[in-house]
Amino acid sequence: MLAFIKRHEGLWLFTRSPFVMLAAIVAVAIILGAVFAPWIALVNPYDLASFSLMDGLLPPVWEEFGNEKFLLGTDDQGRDMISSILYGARLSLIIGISAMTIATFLGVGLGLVAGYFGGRFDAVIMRIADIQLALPAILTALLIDGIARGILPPDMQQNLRVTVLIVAIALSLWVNFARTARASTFVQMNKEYVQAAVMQGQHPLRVMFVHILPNILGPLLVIMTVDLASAILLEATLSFLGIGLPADSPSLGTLIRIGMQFLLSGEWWILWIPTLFLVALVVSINVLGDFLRDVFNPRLR
Amino acid sequence: EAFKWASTTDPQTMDPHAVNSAPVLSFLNNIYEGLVRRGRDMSIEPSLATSWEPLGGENGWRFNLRQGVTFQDGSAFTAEDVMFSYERASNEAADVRSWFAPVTQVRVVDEFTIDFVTSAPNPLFPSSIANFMILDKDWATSNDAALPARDAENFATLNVNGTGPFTVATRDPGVKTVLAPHAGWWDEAAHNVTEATFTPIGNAATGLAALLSGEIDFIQPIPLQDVAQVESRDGFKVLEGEETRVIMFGFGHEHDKLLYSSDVTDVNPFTDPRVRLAAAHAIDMASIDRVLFRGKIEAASQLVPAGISGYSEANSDRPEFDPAKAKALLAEAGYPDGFSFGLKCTNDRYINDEALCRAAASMFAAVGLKAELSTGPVRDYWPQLREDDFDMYLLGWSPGTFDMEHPIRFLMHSQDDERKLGSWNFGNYSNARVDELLPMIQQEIDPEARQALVDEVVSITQDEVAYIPLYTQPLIWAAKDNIDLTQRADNFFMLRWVTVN
Amino acid sequence: MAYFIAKRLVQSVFVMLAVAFLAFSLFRFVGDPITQMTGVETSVADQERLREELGLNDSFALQFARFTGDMLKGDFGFSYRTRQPVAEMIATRIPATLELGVVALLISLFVGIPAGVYTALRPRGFATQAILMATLVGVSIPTFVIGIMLIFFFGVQLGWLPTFGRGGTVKLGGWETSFLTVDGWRALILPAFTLGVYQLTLTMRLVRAEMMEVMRSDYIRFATARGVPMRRLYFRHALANTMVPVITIIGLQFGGVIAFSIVTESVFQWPGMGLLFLESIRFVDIPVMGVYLVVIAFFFVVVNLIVDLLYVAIDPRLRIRDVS
Amino acid sequence: MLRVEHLTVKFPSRFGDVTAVEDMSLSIAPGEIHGLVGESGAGKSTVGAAIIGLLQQPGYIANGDLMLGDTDLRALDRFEAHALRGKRISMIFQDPQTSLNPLMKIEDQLVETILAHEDIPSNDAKKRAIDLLEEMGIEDAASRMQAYPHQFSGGMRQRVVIALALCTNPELIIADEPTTALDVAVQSQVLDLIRRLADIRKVGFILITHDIGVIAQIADTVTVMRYGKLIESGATAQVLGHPKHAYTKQLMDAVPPLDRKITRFRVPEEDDGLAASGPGKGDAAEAWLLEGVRQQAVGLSLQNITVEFPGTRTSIWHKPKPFVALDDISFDVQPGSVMGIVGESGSGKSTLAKTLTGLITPSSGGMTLGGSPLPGGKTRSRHHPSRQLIQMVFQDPFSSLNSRHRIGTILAEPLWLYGLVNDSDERRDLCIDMLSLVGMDPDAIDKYPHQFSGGQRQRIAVARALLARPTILICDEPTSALDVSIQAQLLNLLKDLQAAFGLTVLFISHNLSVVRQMADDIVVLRNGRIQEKGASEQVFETPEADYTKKLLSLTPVMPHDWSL
Ligand SMILES: Nc1ncnc2c1ncn2[C@@H]1O[C@H](COP(=O)(O)OP(=O)(O)OP(=O)(O)O)[C@@H](O)[C@H]1O
Ligand SMILES: Nc1ncnc2c1ncn2[C@@H]1O[C@H](COP(=O)(O)OP(=O)(O)OP(=O)(O)O)[C@@H](O)[C@H]1O
Ligand SMILES: [Mg+2]
Ligand SMILES: [Mg+2]
Ligand code: NI
Repeated sequence: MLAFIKRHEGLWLFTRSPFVMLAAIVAVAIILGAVFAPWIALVNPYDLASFSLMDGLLPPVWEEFGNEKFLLGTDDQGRDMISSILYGARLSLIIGISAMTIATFLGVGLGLVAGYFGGRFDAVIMRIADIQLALPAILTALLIDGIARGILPPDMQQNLRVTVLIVAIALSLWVNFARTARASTFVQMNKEYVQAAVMQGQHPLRVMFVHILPNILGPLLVIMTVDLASAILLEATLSFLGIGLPADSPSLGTLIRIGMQFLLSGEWWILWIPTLFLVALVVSINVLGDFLRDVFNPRLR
Repeated sequence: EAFKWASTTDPQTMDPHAVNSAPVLSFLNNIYEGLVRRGRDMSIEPSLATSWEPLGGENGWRFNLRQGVTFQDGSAFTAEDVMFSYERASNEAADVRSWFAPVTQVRVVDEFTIDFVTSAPNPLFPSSIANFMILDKDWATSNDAALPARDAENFATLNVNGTGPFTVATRDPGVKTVLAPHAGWWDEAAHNVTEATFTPIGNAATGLAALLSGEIDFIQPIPLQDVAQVESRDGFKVLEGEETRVIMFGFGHEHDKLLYSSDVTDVNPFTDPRVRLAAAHAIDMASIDRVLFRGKIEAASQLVPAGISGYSEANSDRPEFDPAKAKALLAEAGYPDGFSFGLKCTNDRYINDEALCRAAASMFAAVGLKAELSTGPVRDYWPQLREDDFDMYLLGWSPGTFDMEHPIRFLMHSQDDERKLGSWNFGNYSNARVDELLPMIQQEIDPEARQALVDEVVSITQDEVAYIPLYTQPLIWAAKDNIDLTQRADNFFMLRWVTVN
Repeated sequence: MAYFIAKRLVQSVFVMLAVAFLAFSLFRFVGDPITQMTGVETSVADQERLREELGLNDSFALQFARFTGDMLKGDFGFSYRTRQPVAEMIATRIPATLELGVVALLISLFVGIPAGVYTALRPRGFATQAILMATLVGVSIPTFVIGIMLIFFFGVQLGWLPTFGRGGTVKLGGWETSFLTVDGWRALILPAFTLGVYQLTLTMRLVRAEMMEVMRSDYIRFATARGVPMRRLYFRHALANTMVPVITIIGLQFGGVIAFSIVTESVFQWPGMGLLFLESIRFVDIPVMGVYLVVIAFFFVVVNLIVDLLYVAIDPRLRIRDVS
Repeated sequence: MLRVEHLTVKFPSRFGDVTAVEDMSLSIAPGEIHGLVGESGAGKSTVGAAIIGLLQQPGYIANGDLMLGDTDLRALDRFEAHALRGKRISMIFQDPQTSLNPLMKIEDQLVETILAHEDIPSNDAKKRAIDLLEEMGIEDAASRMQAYPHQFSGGMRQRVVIALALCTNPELIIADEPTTALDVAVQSQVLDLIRRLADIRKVGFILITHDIGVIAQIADTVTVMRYGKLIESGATAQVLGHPKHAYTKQLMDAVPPLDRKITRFRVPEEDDGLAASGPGKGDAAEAWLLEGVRQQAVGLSLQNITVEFPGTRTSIWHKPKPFVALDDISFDVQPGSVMGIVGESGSGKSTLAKTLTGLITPSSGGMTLGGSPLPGGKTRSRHHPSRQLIQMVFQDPFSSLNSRHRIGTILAEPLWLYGLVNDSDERRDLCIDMLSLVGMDPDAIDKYPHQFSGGQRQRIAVARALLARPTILICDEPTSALDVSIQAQLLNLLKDLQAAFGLTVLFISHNLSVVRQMADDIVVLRNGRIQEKGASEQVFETPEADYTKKLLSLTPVMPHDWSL
């Protein structure tokens, strides 16, 4: 075991950094909680019959009037905070991961093509990236939301909110991937193994995806983690600006937005517990991202 | 004394006839005046008209105008200005023209007398034009503002010249507006404000912080849940009152089937009054009051709150919270397991509107009425309601005339586009007797007879559960302790009643 | 070099046009302006007439042509909501946003760069770990939460700083600045810090990474080997060489700072473009939204041109090559 | 002057401390040039870094004494050590391209260094800098000093680097591979300069290099290192001319001589676990390669090939002048022969190779392969038979194998790509056998490239090329990244394979000695033009072109009588 760990530098470093391990544990715990939310959670915030307004505004169990049924208290709807957070984290992660995945595919695909073929392909793709950059993330999201609102019938809007958010966030993230993939591809293009493959007459797609892609995964993986974190935050921000998710299908961001109303009212748990969760999740992901960066760029150690 | 206050939205224009919205009318009431105005208790009192009486021989009213009134630029106020303002406000470019729908003719009798002729007897006319503000003819015409601006701004969008107690010193739209007292105001000033600064603050938490840090003296409104916080601090007070706005659920009465149901798709159960009554019995107003509104609301039994003229004392009971009865009623109507339907709500229009709907949906669910809740900003909401895109919806209604006739006209009479009746009766609740009673109420001069007619309408609509009235929306303002002000039920904030101690 | 700049200019024009097109075509789908412009009781016929008057029934191409043409003439149309000229509305808001953005940027640079240098030079120090941790938490808390927390702490609890608005401003020509009053500066601190936090951590981490990379380069090793004083080594040699990538990223991010000021402005009721934009979204005020987008893109393009010029200033290799 | 005794340097790692240098001793007198040779990883640079106190983190000196004159270098604190650097010990790095701060003028860099150690007016410092640059042979130094590093050529830059190292009159300069990145012509200038400085200024030099020729040419004394340990030390002529230690002998054997062609290098069999291809191993692969008519040797000829690259655009109006990388190149390669291509860096050697393999499109001219025309660049389809017939071995063993693929995957690629073997088990067997043929263990098949040394990887690269069953093999500097001993093994392998399979080989190198060992014919390139072509021995013995003569004379050689 120890020998195995020693042989893999990443693993070795991992076992040597308690902080990174803690982050990994937190991230994994939250992710597991989110995945298994339907089985763990006391109430289902989507199921209106499963909670009651009469349980509203109960504080966490250690406070006066706390109720041991609701360990972290309830919100103004009578929903158990733990359940809301688990479901909220679930939605946040779904949005974050989907957006990041779409952005990865889009960005890496375009970046590879731009880097591999260069010339006109490169010019066109990079101009598109420029335009995207000129519209910062938050604007892109507001825009996409606006279009969706404009062209979809209202009832579909409700059902497609999550999709719209995912698309909006993905669109604002892909440039990062494209630029990195392109730059790394340029570097790889000068490597002799790529020239060997091209010279042998291998198909460009094979060269791009079988040969180049695995070699540029390192930096991409780092961006993936960082962007996952920012996607989750962006979703929260959009919720704050009122174009996120509706309150009956809450993400962590929506929970915080709702909680903001209780900033001063004494029901601190409605705001701070989801905020704490969000921060813990995002910090963990960022710590893991930093760690990956270190592993992939030993020069920075 | 300098006075600073904040509210959530900036009046989008200074033109009193361009936009018919509460923030604009409320703000401009400090600058412009109408022929009549409302007192602290909402009663109608003389303003630019000293008195008025019904016209003899024809339908309509004669207004005797106040003499010696000057506009803020010093020019004198005469009947010509009223005539001009009428023409301007009833022009098709004006957003407020509906106020003058009953008016057929306006005549200047002499310099200080003017007649408004209406198509039918209209006892409520004087009180319906309390927000009809008068501007100076010469000022408007010489500044190319003879008509309200529609697509481009004009002089009156940013500048004012009213007869009211305050005038605009500087205006930075969306940022800051500074008002100064009008030295030549005809009435005696009950305020001691020398400069009033208005700032719109959209974010509730920021607004509250601004008050608590002492940067503003008064804010309107504050969120319900922060009342305790403000009250607990030294030097601040909360003003609580009831707005005249009643919040209610409406039904798609005329739909033959549900639009958003996953189980009942061939009929519309809400056409059955028993189902509507079941829904009413499912609502636990006490919990809503306690948790969502912290005990600050009054349950409503009809579409106007008590105290509004025409309020039906005889029908002041609302269906009590009784889930068992609700279930029984549903079973009786043929839905022992309930059914699912779509519930539409706003999320930025009424206090806690979204939370209310979620709570209601949860309560409905408890008796088997599975609401598919969809909430959205108000900008998308009205079009959806107009297109009949709902099974059940949330609506708040404030009687513009402070009389029961108003909701009957807009919400209970069957839709009649030509006569502009029932125009907000989205579900098209229709009862022949109610339709018959409305003109009678409108023309009945004798209060008691009129009340009997109104009682009948209320009783019919309660029996048929045309709407589920929920509660009267609370009004919550907060101010520093040293500020005296008057909270009027229409949520209008009048600077002329402010004193800074 | 002239060619380099010329090429960038052409690209910029292209980007601007594309954004204008996007702004225009996308916002055409956002809600119906007519329902917003008219009151609840306007008849359908009236609405239809207004639609015709505003040219909303014309073909898409025609409307876009009119839009760009007008824009080139400096005519940005009228707000649907306030009926003021959009150009004027935005112009009066630009100083607020720009000053906020610039101060945020300066904070991020003046704190971020030294912090980045420090943490790069002492990678194992306790202070470094603490700074890294703090910045990590800094980027992980949503901006709006930070803003509100600052307001309540410094504004309400301590009462040191204003909670909203710009405080006192002075008009300099057409530019309303808060740089010239104490009040203005006090009002700037919290929002600028809120907006700058994210940027600050980015700058710091970037400087740190670049600095660590540069510190290993041959010329730094060579400079160390010949005993160039440490201070000079760090700041003259190493830091200067980290600036090229740092400037690029900061340039790219500045557009983001301006855009993210939407959040900060809404929290602090800062009377800038972002607040206007949010209001416009609420009221479907299409002309304002469209112009805002174009203005943001314009900032982006200008900042990037400046960045390109800075490169040339910093890096002699980009100046005209005189081959020896 | 400098005394190093029992120096041990360790690098902590996750496998425990790695001893990079162990019990190393050496001493240098003023004016002495002390050569430090040994293969890559021997610890040469680490010794230099330990002396100047710039060991890479987390390395540390575990033991030993370092005395510079009377100063105990190990006793100094951080600040004293830094003050001493430049003042008394300086260092020169390998790559002049990266040793200078690109953002500062030469003048500033010189002046700041002088001022860092001496309290003199900056005008004096500037004057001194000018003098120094002129001493280094830079004309018009006063105005050239205003330039930035990128405005200097490589050789001039290395002079500036040396000037920088010298400007504070240090006693000792550690030169870590100062000429490795330079052309022979520039290299000889720099070496002359170093010799001169040692003689005139009495500066002591530690000259770290892997090039025995360089040491032979200028070092007074030499130390041979291996695995961090001192192998042999003494006067250059003595150590290199009459090596006592077996390793030194091996090293000397592996150095290709410039003045004659030897048939094979003498390489000990068991060296580095790289079993040379013995009898019985790789038979199947050999048979497979020899099978079929395809193995007819095929010639190659180029007619008037010109390659142009678009120049960098600097003006809005003028089209940039294209850069001509190859200018009107014509030559024939006889079937089954080895064609050597030599030329300094940038002469177009790699461009030529890439043109032949279709990676670059020539702007004019034609090529034929075995008599039939060979389309160039983009016009050559992916399925053109030449894709298989022409294979290439690249220069850099670290980048020519995809580090994310297993060796088996890399080797099998040509087999299925060209449809040579369709069964995957068969492919695997063949790959294993081919590995044996190039002298590798069969279990290499499931490993990743990073698990092999440079020499082993180059063997894998050769195996990959052979598995396409090529008739033409292009080797672009296949050994320039390798140590001499490993180079010798690889060259032996290539010679054997060429002889066995009758391959036509294009052998590219900047190293004349290596080319002489390999080539039958030779082409000398310079700035994209052919300077000379002809039979190899003839060119080496009686060069005609001035350029060839110059190259031959400048290449450092060992005195004739040293080579065993
Ligand atoms: N920073 C480091 N961390 C860990 N090990 C190192 C480090 N630097 C050098 N080493 C180890 O020290 C040994 C000697 O390295 P060194 O660089 O001195 O060799 P060298 O003789 O200069 O080789 P080359 O000719 O390739 O430059 C090597 O085995 C290497 O693995
Ligand atoms: N893709 C390219 N674009 C522009 N110029 C190029 C390109 N590839 C090579 N060159 C130029 O062509 C010339 C010849 O390069 P080439 O790589 O063939 O030289 P070489 O003889 O292989 O040198 P080395 O020994 O350094 O490998 C060089 O000046 C190089 O700068
Ligand atoms: Mg070395
Ligand atoms: Mg080459
Ligand atoms: Ni060499």
